[in-house]
Amino acid sequence: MNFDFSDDQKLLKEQVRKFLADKCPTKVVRRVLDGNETHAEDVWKGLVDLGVPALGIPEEYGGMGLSPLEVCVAAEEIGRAAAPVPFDSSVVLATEALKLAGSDAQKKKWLPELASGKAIGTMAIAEGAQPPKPRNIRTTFGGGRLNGRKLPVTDGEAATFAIVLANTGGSGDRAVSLVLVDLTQKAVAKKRIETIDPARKHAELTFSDASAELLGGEGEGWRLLERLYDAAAVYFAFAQVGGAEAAMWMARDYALQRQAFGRAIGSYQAIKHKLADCYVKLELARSNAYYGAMMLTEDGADLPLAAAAARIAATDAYDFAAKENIQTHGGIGFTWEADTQFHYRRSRLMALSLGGPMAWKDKLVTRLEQKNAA
Amino acid sequence: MNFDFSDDQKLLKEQVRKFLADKCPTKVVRRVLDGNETHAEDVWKGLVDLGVPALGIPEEYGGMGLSPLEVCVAAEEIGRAAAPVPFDSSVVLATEALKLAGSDAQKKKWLPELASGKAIGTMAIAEGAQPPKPRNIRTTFGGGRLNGRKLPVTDGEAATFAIVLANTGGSGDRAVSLVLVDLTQKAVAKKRIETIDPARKHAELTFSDASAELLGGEGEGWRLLERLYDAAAVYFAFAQVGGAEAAMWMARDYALQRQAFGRAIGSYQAIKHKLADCYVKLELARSNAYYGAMMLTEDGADLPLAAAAARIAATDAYDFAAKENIQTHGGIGFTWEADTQFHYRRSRLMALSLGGPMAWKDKLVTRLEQKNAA
Amino acid sequence: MDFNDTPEEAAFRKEVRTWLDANATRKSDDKQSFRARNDDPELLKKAKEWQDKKATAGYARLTWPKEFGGRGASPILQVIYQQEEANYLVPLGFFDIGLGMCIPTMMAYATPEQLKRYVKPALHGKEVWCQLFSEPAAGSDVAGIRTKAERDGDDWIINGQKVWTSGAHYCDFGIVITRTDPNVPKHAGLTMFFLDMKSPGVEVRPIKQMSGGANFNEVFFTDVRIPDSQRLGKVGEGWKAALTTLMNERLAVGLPSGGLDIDELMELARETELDDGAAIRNQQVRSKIADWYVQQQGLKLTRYRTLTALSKGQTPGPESSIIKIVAAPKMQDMGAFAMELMGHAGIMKEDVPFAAGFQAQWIGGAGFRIAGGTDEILRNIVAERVLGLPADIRVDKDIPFNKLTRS
Amino acid sequence: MDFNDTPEEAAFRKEVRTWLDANATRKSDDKQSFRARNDDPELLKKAKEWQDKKATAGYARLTWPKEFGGRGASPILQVIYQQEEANYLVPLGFFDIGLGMCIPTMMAYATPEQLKRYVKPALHGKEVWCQLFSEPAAGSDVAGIRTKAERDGDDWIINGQKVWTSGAHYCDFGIVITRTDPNVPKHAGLTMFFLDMKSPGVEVRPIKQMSGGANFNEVFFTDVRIPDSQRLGKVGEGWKAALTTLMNERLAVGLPSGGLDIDELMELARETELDDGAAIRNQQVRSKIADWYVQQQGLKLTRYRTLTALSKGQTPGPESSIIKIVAAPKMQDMGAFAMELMGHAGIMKEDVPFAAGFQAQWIGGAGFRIAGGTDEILRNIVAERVLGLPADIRVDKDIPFNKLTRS
Repeated sequence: MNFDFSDDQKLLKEQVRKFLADKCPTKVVRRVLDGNETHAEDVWKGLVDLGVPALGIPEEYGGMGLSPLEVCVAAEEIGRAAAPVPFDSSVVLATEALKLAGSDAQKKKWLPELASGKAIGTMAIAEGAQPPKPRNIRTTFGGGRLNGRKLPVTDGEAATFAIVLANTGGSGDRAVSLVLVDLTQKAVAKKRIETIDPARKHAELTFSDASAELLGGEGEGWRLLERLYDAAAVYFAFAQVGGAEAAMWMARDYALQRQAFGRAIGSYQAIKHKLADCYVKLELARSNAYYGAMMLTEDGADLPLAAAAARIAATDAYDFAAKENIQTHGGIGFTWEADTQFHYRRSRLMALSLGGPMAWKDKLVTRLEQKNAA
Repeated sequence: MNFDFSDDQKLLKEQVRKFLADKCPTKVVRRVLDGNETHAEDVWKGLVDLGVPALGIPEEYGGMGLSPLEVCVAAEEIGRAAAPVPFDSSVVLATEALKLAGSDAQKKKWLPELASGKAIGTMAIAEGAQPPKPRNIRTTFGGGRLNGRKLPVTDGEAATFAIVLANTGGSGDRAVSLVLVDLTQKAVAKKRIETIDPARKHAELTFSDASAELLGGEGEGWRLLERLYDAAAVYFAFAQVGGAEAAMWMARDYALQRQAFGRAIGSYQAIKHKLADCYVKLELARSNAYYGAMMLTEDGADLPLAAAAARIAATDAYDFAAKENIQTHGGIGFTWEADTQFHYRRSRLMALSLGGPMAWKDKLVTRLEQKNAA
Repeated sequence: MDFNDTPEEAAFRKEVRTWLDANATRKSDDKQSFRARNDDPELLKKAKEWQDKKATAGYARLTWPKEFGGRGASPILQVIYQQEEANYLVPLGFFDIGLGMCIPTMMAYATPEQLKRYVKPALHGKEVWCQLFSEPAAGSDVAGIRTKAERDGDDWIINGQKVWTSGAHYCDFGIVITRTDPNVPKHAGLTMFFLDMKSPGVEVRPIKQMSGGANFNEVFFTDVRIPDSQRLGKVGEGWKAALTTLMNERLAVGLPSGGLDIDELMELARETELDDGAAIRNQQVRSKIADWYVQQQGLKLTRYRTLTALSKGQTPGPESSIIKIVAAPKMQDMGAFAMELMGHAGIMKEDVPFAAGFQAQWIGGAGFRIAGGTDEILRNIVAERVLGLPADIRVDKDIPFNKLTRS
Repeated sequence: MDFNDTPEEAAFRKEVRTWLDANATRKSDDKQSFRARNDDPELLKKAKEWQDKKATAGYARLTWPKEFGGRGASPILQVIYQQEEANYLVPLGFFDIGLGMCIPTMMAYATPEQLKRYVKPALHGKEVWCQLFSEPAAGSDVAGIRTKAERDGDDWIINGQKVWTSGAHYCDFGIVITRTDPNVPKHAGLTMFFLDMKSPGVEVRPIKQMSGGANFNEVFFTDVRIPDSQRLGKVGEGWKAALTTLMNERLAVGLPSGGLDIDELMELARETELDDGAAIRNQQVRSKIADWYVQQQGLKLTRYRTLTALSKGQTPGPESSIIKIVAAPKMQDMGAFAMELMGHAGIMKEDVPFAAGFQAQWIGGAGFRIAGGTDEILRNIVAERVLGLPADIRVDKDIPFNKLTRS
């Protein structure tokens, strides 16, 4: 039985953690939240220097060729720090999409740039109000030209390229394809949009006959997206676990220090049991996330099920920890000055950006039915 | 604003309450639970003497001609005592069914007997494993003859007649009709069945060419059942509110008296907040039940919605109070000797016997949609 | 059972409506309102005018004795007035604390001359009052305050900091609780005063909330001088005075209104397409709608039970203590759930129908679970006052305040 | 990451399998089991035979030192043995308390002669031990016990009552905690002994549970005489000894096995027709299945994390403390929900597929939330030991036991 990370992986985790504790304290999150930067460039540069974007990229494409486990430990630390950097967009989604569906040429072109930090990638799926489905994507791709409007796009401003879900004219689930588009061209307009988590900037991207190319087969978009989201769900789960743990300890530290009626509020069962519940949810999430990581690493048949379970548990743990962290802080926790808001905002952003728990629960049961039928 | 019971109704309530506190303490519930009686005949006789079964029956049929509000206050007290008497089956379901759908002849025959306690009625809807629907009822009625098997039937042994849901050959929702059958005839076989709440006896009824007659129009069974269940939901909600309140105070009294670590367990927030939550659910249930009673009394357009809300809130309150009553008692609360089990068993029986909360939540939203569309 | 007015109530309601029709504009829909924003002097001016008009007509505080401009009326008439007023486009919310908490405390402790001087201007909206109780280290535990008042001849010198003071920057007067003796246990060393908010040494700073709003303030006192004649109650009996104030606060706490609720959630669910059709057809969505509907109705009907008691001239039962315990988490959870229905777009503040509204519920709910008594404190109150369970062990009961451990 | 054995573990597992194949019958499915029922002497006899066989082969307590019949092995080998044994149809459960809690306490306090006398017969199932701690007035608060032991020459005389004693009626020996000095604070006046359960004055009565089962007993002591040589630890240091025992209990608490779970719930949902089709297609049902699956998997995988630490020779982290907090309410709630799916028929004990099983979960869950540490006590433990939050205020800390208020 070896259901744990290796010593090397733990060392890497410690490195990323120390770097972020040092260079990305909460005042950096606040700087981005309150300011105009697209992301914390200083922190991002440091992470690039540490090799974080390169971890999961094969050596032949300029990466470090490490396993998903190394990306997972980095994700947990990014989540813990609520770091305002394009990790989820670029290191997770764009990198994994290229690895999953990119042609050799596409990989050769973009993966080394991602590894070296020269490029930032993102994905552009949603088109405003309605949750995206194969039948409601209005962005179109044909004859090498992309047209349409995507929003919200995480790191849309900072990104140099995007992977876009576009209608390519097929029917049913095959109506859509993934399309790779360089965002530095003139035919792409970027506009910042306001969201609930200003520490992670989002944009609206408008494509007007933008030059683009298929990523993966035509009509394969939805199938690829599902596979991609399974991998992303695991990495996101680690980030959520990191965030949940940070929020839990923040609440605990405050509960130890804050006095009411002559004793620390952390000595009252209402607070103790609330934080015990945080811990319970956190451990359920961590264990499910570990299994997701293991399945991702060995490309196991259980990946879809494990990814859904990790996603559900981690979303629940982060939601709960983030909101009860504010509650434990009382009035001060609801001020703009308080650091509690970072995790409250981030937890909801992360809960929504790959589809919410309700959709994942449905997926989980579908996969359980398939497994039982097999 | 007069959203409360009248002084007369409160007086009646107090009467029933005092009678039950006196004649139906928990040892009577235990006697029926552990014994062979179909119900507590002594208690039932006393309730008949008090006029409880006659309350809602029109004077022309030998009843007291009072409003649903009087039946509601009685229901609350029956629920509080977890009384092992055929109230839900006879006073609520059978009586209401006759009032709703009975011909004048049927009413003349049975209502006076119900009012005087000479007859006990019940309803026989379920046929074992699958929740009943118009399309899966296998009991048939035709040519005045009833054939089939019904289980579980509350008070099936004690009842002198039953109102049975039977297939009469129509299509869709019109496949079924309500049928009134005298249970004293030979063509009816009764067999006691074991359930989770032995304080309320249940039976399997088998009809072999039993003589019977329609109650209400042919093919009207499902529609009538829905209306009947709305009224029953309100009365049940009062009984559930009574039970929930009893369980809450039982837990509270124990929490005041039981010491751990040198003080009453009721001084610990884990117990205090649990019981505060009981109270919150109880008050939500009570308020929704009141509105149900008001709609029932004025035959208001909001009855279906109010009934569903009352049912959902009361089921939740009773479930929670009954289970946390055991938990508050600790080990002693899980023994056969403890009185905690009566409400735990009864709460689940009442939650299931008109269809569970999931089904009622769906109904509630359907009715809300209809109301909004109107 | 019915929801009807008694004849007396109906007559009063008619009178109120006639007066309101003559003096204000009816709302075209019930979501419309003047928002009470701290930073809008124009709105305050309008509110003062409306308050004056109302007071002149005798509607400002119906339950107050006639000598103070009230009608000595039953609380139900006050409720009826408010129900009717809510249908008109008038600026509200600036005087609730002053008239609901501060002036009643004044009535209990101030001299007849002081009442003569202060009640009428407050009632007519000429002068606005605030309540200065909470401190950074004294939230749920109000008696833990540290703001000092030291005797100096006929005056007191105040030093310290208050927090969460609504409207401090536009208020004219305030009631303030201070510690006058740190050598006795904490409840024993408190004294209450009222003061002119324009006194030298009073500094008001707005607090920016997580929601972006700034409805509250910090108030700093540096050597603020208050004459002893502005003391309310005896020296060392400030806690008793504070309880008078807080008891009035509890009566005032109601439901937040105007936010999105079931109707909007259902509309959103009808318009949102999930994988297998409209979200409103999804049983998980329906189950949540049903739960919240039952809560919403439950609270509304619970309020009717309270009003019934008032209407009958009885003291309401404890049932209204459940309101915030239910309403605040519902607000937070429904907001979060509605955002989930929108998918990734649920994070966008603009361009998505209902998004901003439900985001406001999700953020505001987090604050509402804390303001005016946290979820935890309210459960304590229900357990102790309604169910008669023992209070928490008080380790600070007999210890001099200056010997207690500090946060 | 992998779930594989190390080479040493694999070799051991193979050895165990070979031995089990030669000595026991493999189960045909994993729901099959001997139920440990108190009232079946035949089963106890078989269990004793199996225990003897196992002990003779050296598998009974692998972690014990060789001198006591163990192998001085790493805990992971003990786990592997149990994992493998669970696949065979052998009677288990009678010796867990004796070997898991009582004998380890003996090892810490008994004389070498006593160990020589008692350990081997216990290991081989010749003598069964029980633990006599809980009392009617001392549940969560074990140190609140009142059973008296009074010195009488070289003996002690025991009077009082214990409760929740598993297997008392078939046990040969027991360890018992008593109060020897009521004049000192409660933790200070306790002393531990072991005793022969056949001693005059010991009376055992079964407790009927809400579930109908009777796995526990009350034990009454009337002038039971115990020689001082059977004292475990010093007079007045019984709490220290009890902590040794309870620490071992905590390691032993695991998941209840053999009950219905997700698989059966899904089968039920497939076979149940709701108004709009099979229940498994209902999103509300799916959402519950998903939540419980995530919990079930989470607990299983958390256990793997603990085993990994054991396998690496490390001390496991605190993660296993979550198991019962999650498993017990899940058992109760899933049982209730499954019954709901069946409609009115969910109350029937027979004739309805899965009904009896889920009813047992619904009832058993209520007990499981209490037994071996209530939900509330376990949350306290997590909060204090894992998160480092302060313990509850102990008002009884310095007060002599006989001056405390009584339940």
